[in-house]
Amino acid sequence: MAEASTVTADRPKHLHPHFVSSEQQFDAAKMGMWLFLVTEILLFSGLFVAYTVFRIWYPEVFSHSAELLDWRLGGLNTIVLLASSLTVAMGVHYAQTNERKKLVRALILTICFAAVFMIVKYFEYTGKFAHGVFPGVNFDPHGTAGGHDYAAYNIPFAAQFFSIYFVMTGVHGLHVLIGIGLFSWIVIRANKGHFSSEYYTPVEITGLYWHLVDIIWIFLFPLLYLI
Amino acid sequence: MSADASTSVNYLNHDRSIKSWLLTLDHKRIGILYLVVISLVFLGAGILALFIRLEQIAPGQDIMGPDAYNQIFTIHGVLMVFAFIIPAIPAILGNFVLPMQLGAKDVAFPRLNLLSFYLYVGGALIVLSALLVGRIDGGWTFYAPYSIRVGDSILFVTMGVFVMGFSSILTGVNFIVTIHKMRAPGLTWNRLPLFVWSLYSTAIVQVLATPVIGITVLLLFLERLLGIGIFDPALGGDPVLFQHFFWFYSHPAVYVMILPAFGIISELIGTFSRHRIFGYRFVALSSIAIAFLGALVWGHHLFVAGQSALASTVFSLLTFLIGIPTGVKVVNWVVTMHQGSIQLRTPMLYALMFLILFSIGGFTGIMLGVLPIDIHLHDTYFIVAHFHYVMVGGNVIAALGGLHYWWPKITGKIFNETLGRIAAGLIFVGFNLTFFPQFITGSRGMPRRYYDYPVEFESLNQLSTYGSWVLAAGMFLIAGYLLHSLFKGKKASANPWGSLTLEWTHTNRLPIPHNFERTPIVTRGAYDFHLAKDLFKDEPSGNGVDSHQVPDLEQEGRPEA
Amino acid sequence: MGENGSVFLPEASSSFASEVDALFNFVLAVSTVFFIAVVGTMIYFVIRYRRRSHSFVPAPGKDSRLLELVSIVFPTILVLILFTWGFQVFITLSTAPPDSYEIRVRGKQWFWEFEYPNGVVTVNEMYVPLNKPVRLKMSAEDVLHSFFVPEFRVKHDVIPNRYTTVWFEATKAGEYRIYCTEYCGTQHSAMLGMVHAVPEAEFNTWLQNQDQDIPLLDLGERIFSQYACNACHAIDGTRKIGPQLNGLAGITRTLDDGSTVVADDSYIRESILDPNAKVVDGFAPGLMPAALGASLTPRQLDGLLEYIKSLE
Amino acid sequence: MAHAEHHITPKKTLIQVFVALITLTAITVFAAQMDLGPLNVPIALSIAIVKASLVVVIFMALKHDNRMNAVVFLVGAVFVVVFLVLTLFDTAYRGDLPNTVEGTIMEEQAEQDALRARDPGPTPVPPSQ
Repeated sequence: MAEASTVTADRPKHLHPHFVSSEQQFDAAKMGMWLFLVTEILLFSGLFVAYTVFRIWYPEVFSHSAELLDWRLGGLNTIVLLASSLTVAMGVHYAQTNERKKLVRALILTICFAAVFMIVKYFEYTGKFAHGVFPGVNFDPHGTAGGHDYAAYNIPFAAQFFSIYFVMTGVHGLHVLIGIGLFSWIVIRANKGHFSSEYYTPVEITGLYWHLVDIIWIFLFPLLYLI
Repeated sequence: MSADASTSVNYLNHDRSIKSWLLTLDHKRIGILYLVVISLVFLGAGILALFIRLEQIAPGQDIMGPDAYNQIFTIHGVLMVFAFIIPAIPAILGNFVLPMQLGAKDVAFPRLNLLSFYLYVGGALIVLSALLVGRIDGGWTFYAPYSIRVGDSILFVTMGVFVMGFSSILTGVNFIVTIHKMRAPGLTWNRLPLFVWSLYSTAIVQVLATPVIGITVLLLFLERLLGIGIFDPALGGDPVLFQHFFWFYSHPAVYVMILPAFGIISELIGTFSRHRIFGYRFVALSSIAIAFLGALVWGHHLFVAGQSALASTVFSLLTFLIGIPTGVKVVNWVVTMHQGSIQLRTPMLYALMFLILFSIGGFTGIMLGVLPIDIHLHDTYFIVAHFHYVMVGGNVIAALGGLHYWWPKITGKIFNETLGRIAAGLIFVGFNLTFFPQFITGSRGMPRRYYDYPVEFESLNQLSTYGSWVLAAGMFLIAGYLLHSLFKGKKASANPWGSLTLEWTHTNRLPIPHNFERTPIVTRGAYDFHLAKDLFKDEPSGNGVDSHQVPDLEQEGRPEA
Repeated sequence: MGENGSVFLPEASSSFASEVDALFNFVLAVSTVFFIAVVGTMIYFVIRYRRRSHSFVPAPGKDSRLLELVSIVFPTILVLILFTWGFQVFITLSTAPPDSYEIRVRGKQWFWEFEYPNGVVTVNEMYVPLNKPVRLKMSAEDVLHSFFVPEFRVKHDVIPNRYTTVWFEATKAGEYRIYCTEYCGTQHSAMLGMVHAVPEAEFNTWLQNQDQDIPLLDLGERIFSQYACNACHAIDGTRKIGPQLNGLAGITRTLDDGSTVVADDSYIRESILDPNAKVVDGFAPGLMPAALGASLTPRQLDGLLEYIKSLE
Repeated sequence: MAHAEHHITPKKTLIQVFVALITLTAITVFAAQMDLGPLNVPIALSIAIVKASLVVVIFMALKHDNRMNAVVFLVGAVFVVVFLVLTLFDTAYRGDLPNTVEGTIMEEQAEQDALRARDPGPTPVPPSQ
């Protein structure tokens, strides 16, 4: 596209043609991200509404079935995710202060925490599948493990609880995987020195996305595991 | 302004290669790409509507069996709602006009804008591919237990709707950030054209409501594939909960449809009565109010669906409250014309038709908000007539008005005025002949989505079918003379209607790729005609060749008198 | 409006139909008045302020706060009146009087099934007594349907796995069509039923001889399950409170006083009408209510007999 | 250049917030162990809201950010609450007027079977004509 408009000579490299200043571009990117985060919140709101509606209809079934979920694993996952939120915030801090080495280290740490979260999730899921606790119609808990007689949990509407549990944690897990993908791309670019205190928008935006994934888990953990 | 328009570089002729069109980042070209695809969708779904009316000409089997009829009205519904009316005004006219009205070079995220277009086209293709997979019936609302029992083709329809919803969200995000961050210097919120205000409130609804149809489609998928038992009554789920999820998106979606139409009507009435919009601040803020109140009223679709009486009462009250800002908008438009200088060009004809048809749609909406009346009228042809008066009489008529209004800026050509007026007449008569009889068959008890109907409704249905032919004739006439004007139309001036918004006053006949030589400095509101008297003093009469070019004093930034 | 409806409305033949019509016509009238006012002013302005010269630029109209306020407050008041009136009628529409005659309705893919308290089941034809509140307890078997009788101004969705109810009191005799107004598949438009509003006497006789046309055996089976005979008498050989009834025809039974009797028609008929006349050995007398036999019509008794004899 | 005046959250605050989040998690887990009856849900939710707002305000630096982003976030939260509350108006109050009946037929059948299994009861009186 022919650059028709007369522009000051020292136009920074990262500044897109249609923006006036990189300040305007930075603000635009952040507002765009916040709007996208709102759509994520509303996506999960559908699941929270389904959970609340069924919990109000069958409170004792839901709190009883929740005993099957191992809150220790859930707690560990919460701490892992909070830690990853910290390392992301530190990462943004280092990007702003031009400490490229520490930025890369912080981002790699975040990816590791996210991976740990997914591994814990994997064990939780396989533990349940082994005992027949599947989402949907093929839900027939059997066998005993960890002091729970699974067959006792085969009460009406328990299938709904576990379906909602699997859908919520599944969609959340998918978002964690997307987060891992994004961060690895950001780490590669950070390694190449693309980011500095002048231009660190991608780090900030991916950070915002990751904090939201953490917030969703902050609400998921008590609702599913504790109460 | 630069040299004579024919030789200068403009957004159409600066690069004619196919690649430059398909991978364009220019919001104007993306608007035209949308125009082409959406017109095809409108043509296809419109023809389906003609088949529906043809089948309803007499009771019993006329041209197709019940299965074919059920599929045709479903596809007509899905295409018209998700693929035509939601994207139509924001994607075509919004994309083309918004950055120019803000004095910006482009939308905030051009690449995202192109992605939205291809997501939209992809989504529409997925919906159409559902036809190859199998039969889809169940209406565009695909309610729970039926959409779980029916064949797998419903998965493709809902996946297509999900992808188009994504395109709608991204357009919404794009527009909000553009309006916030990319306004020209001097263009404060109170000087914004009302079309920008309406696109802003539309974008808010698109961003806040569309994700919920995403989660509804996902849960429907899982319901069908795994049987998670949330919506399926056979597994203990609740079909009314599906209706809550569906209508929490779909009612705000009808405000996505009507809000841009309000914006266009404000532009048309402002320009063609050359008068300041009466209560500008109220008309602007009522768009925002409708965007937020729109999310509180979805329950009026569930009055007879098995909802608790408390919920029905609360939703009925809230539905009334949202009628108020809409009603006041209509009053403000009419009062704007008071002591104006009204010129009945084709776009203005569509604005007047909008006021008539949308008022009927609005009043019947208030009628349906009353609980006992809705119990009698729900799911009858009265509802079909109501939403066609609001959607076709509202959105499509305003879209046609907008298309005619901005046609000279898009193509640089002016259409034949007399043909324009004839077509407007045909559309008005055809529309009323088609849908007013449906009010009567509906309130007399004829249910909607009926392949066959009892004999006593025959004469009214016949009348409605004849009306649909007149309406179709009007639409084809419009397509005819607009395409004709592309090739043989007279050259229009840069500001044929004498409007004050930036896309008319500060661009050439055909805007340059980045819209403005220098970013314009705005010194007055969008409708302060009394401050721009010099714009109108010398031009000759004649339709569309007179130019209302703003003298160059604007460029040096010297504020207006 | 008149009882036989208007251009817009079908006949009003249920108790609250006229209230709904009054509400409908009120809103219609008010809307038409406002509509004519708005469109009339618009057309007047278009003619009166037609653009005469191209260079004329009208002075900007001043924003009158008053008109703005009036156009907000006045519709709000009107709408609140409408809401409260509508709400009251909605309450009467939703609460069936306690003494209403209950009919069980089942919506299936593409026909209606009506079950009366005395077990009579009809398809697509529903007889209701005049001037007596009737309550329909409805549920669907497969997908969503919706029960709609325009003349009664009554409609409610019929949902699988959930009861929903409507009530009406027919005030005018006649036949009124029942529609299904929620899309339920290919034959959705063919799922039509008919309500016959008949005087109470005629209704009762219809209900009585409703048993005439169905075969004796089915009638017997229906009575057997309706009176829940198998709660005490097993039909699969197991022992319950009363003697088993399968394989009864023609065998000899020993009674508690030692005598034996052949289980022929008269023995079965007598045991139903006067259970304590012959008590089978090993079972306690006085448990089976005598009123049971008395409430059966002769044809129902024959039917029951046929059914019991048919059990092996 | 333009970024100079951007707010950089000091590392110390980030660590403090992290510690606060961990302690709050511990509190909510501890509170869940003791059965507080009806108080369980509100406590768990309020702790979660406090944790979430800590993350939003400090980790996501909404405090020093442009006002508009905070408005966007709050409007999103309000929409979620509206969606939840108005849906619960329906689902939690079904059967308030007799045109809808609370509970499902499946549950009613289950209750009747349970009743009948426990005690078959005397011979049923014939239903009235």
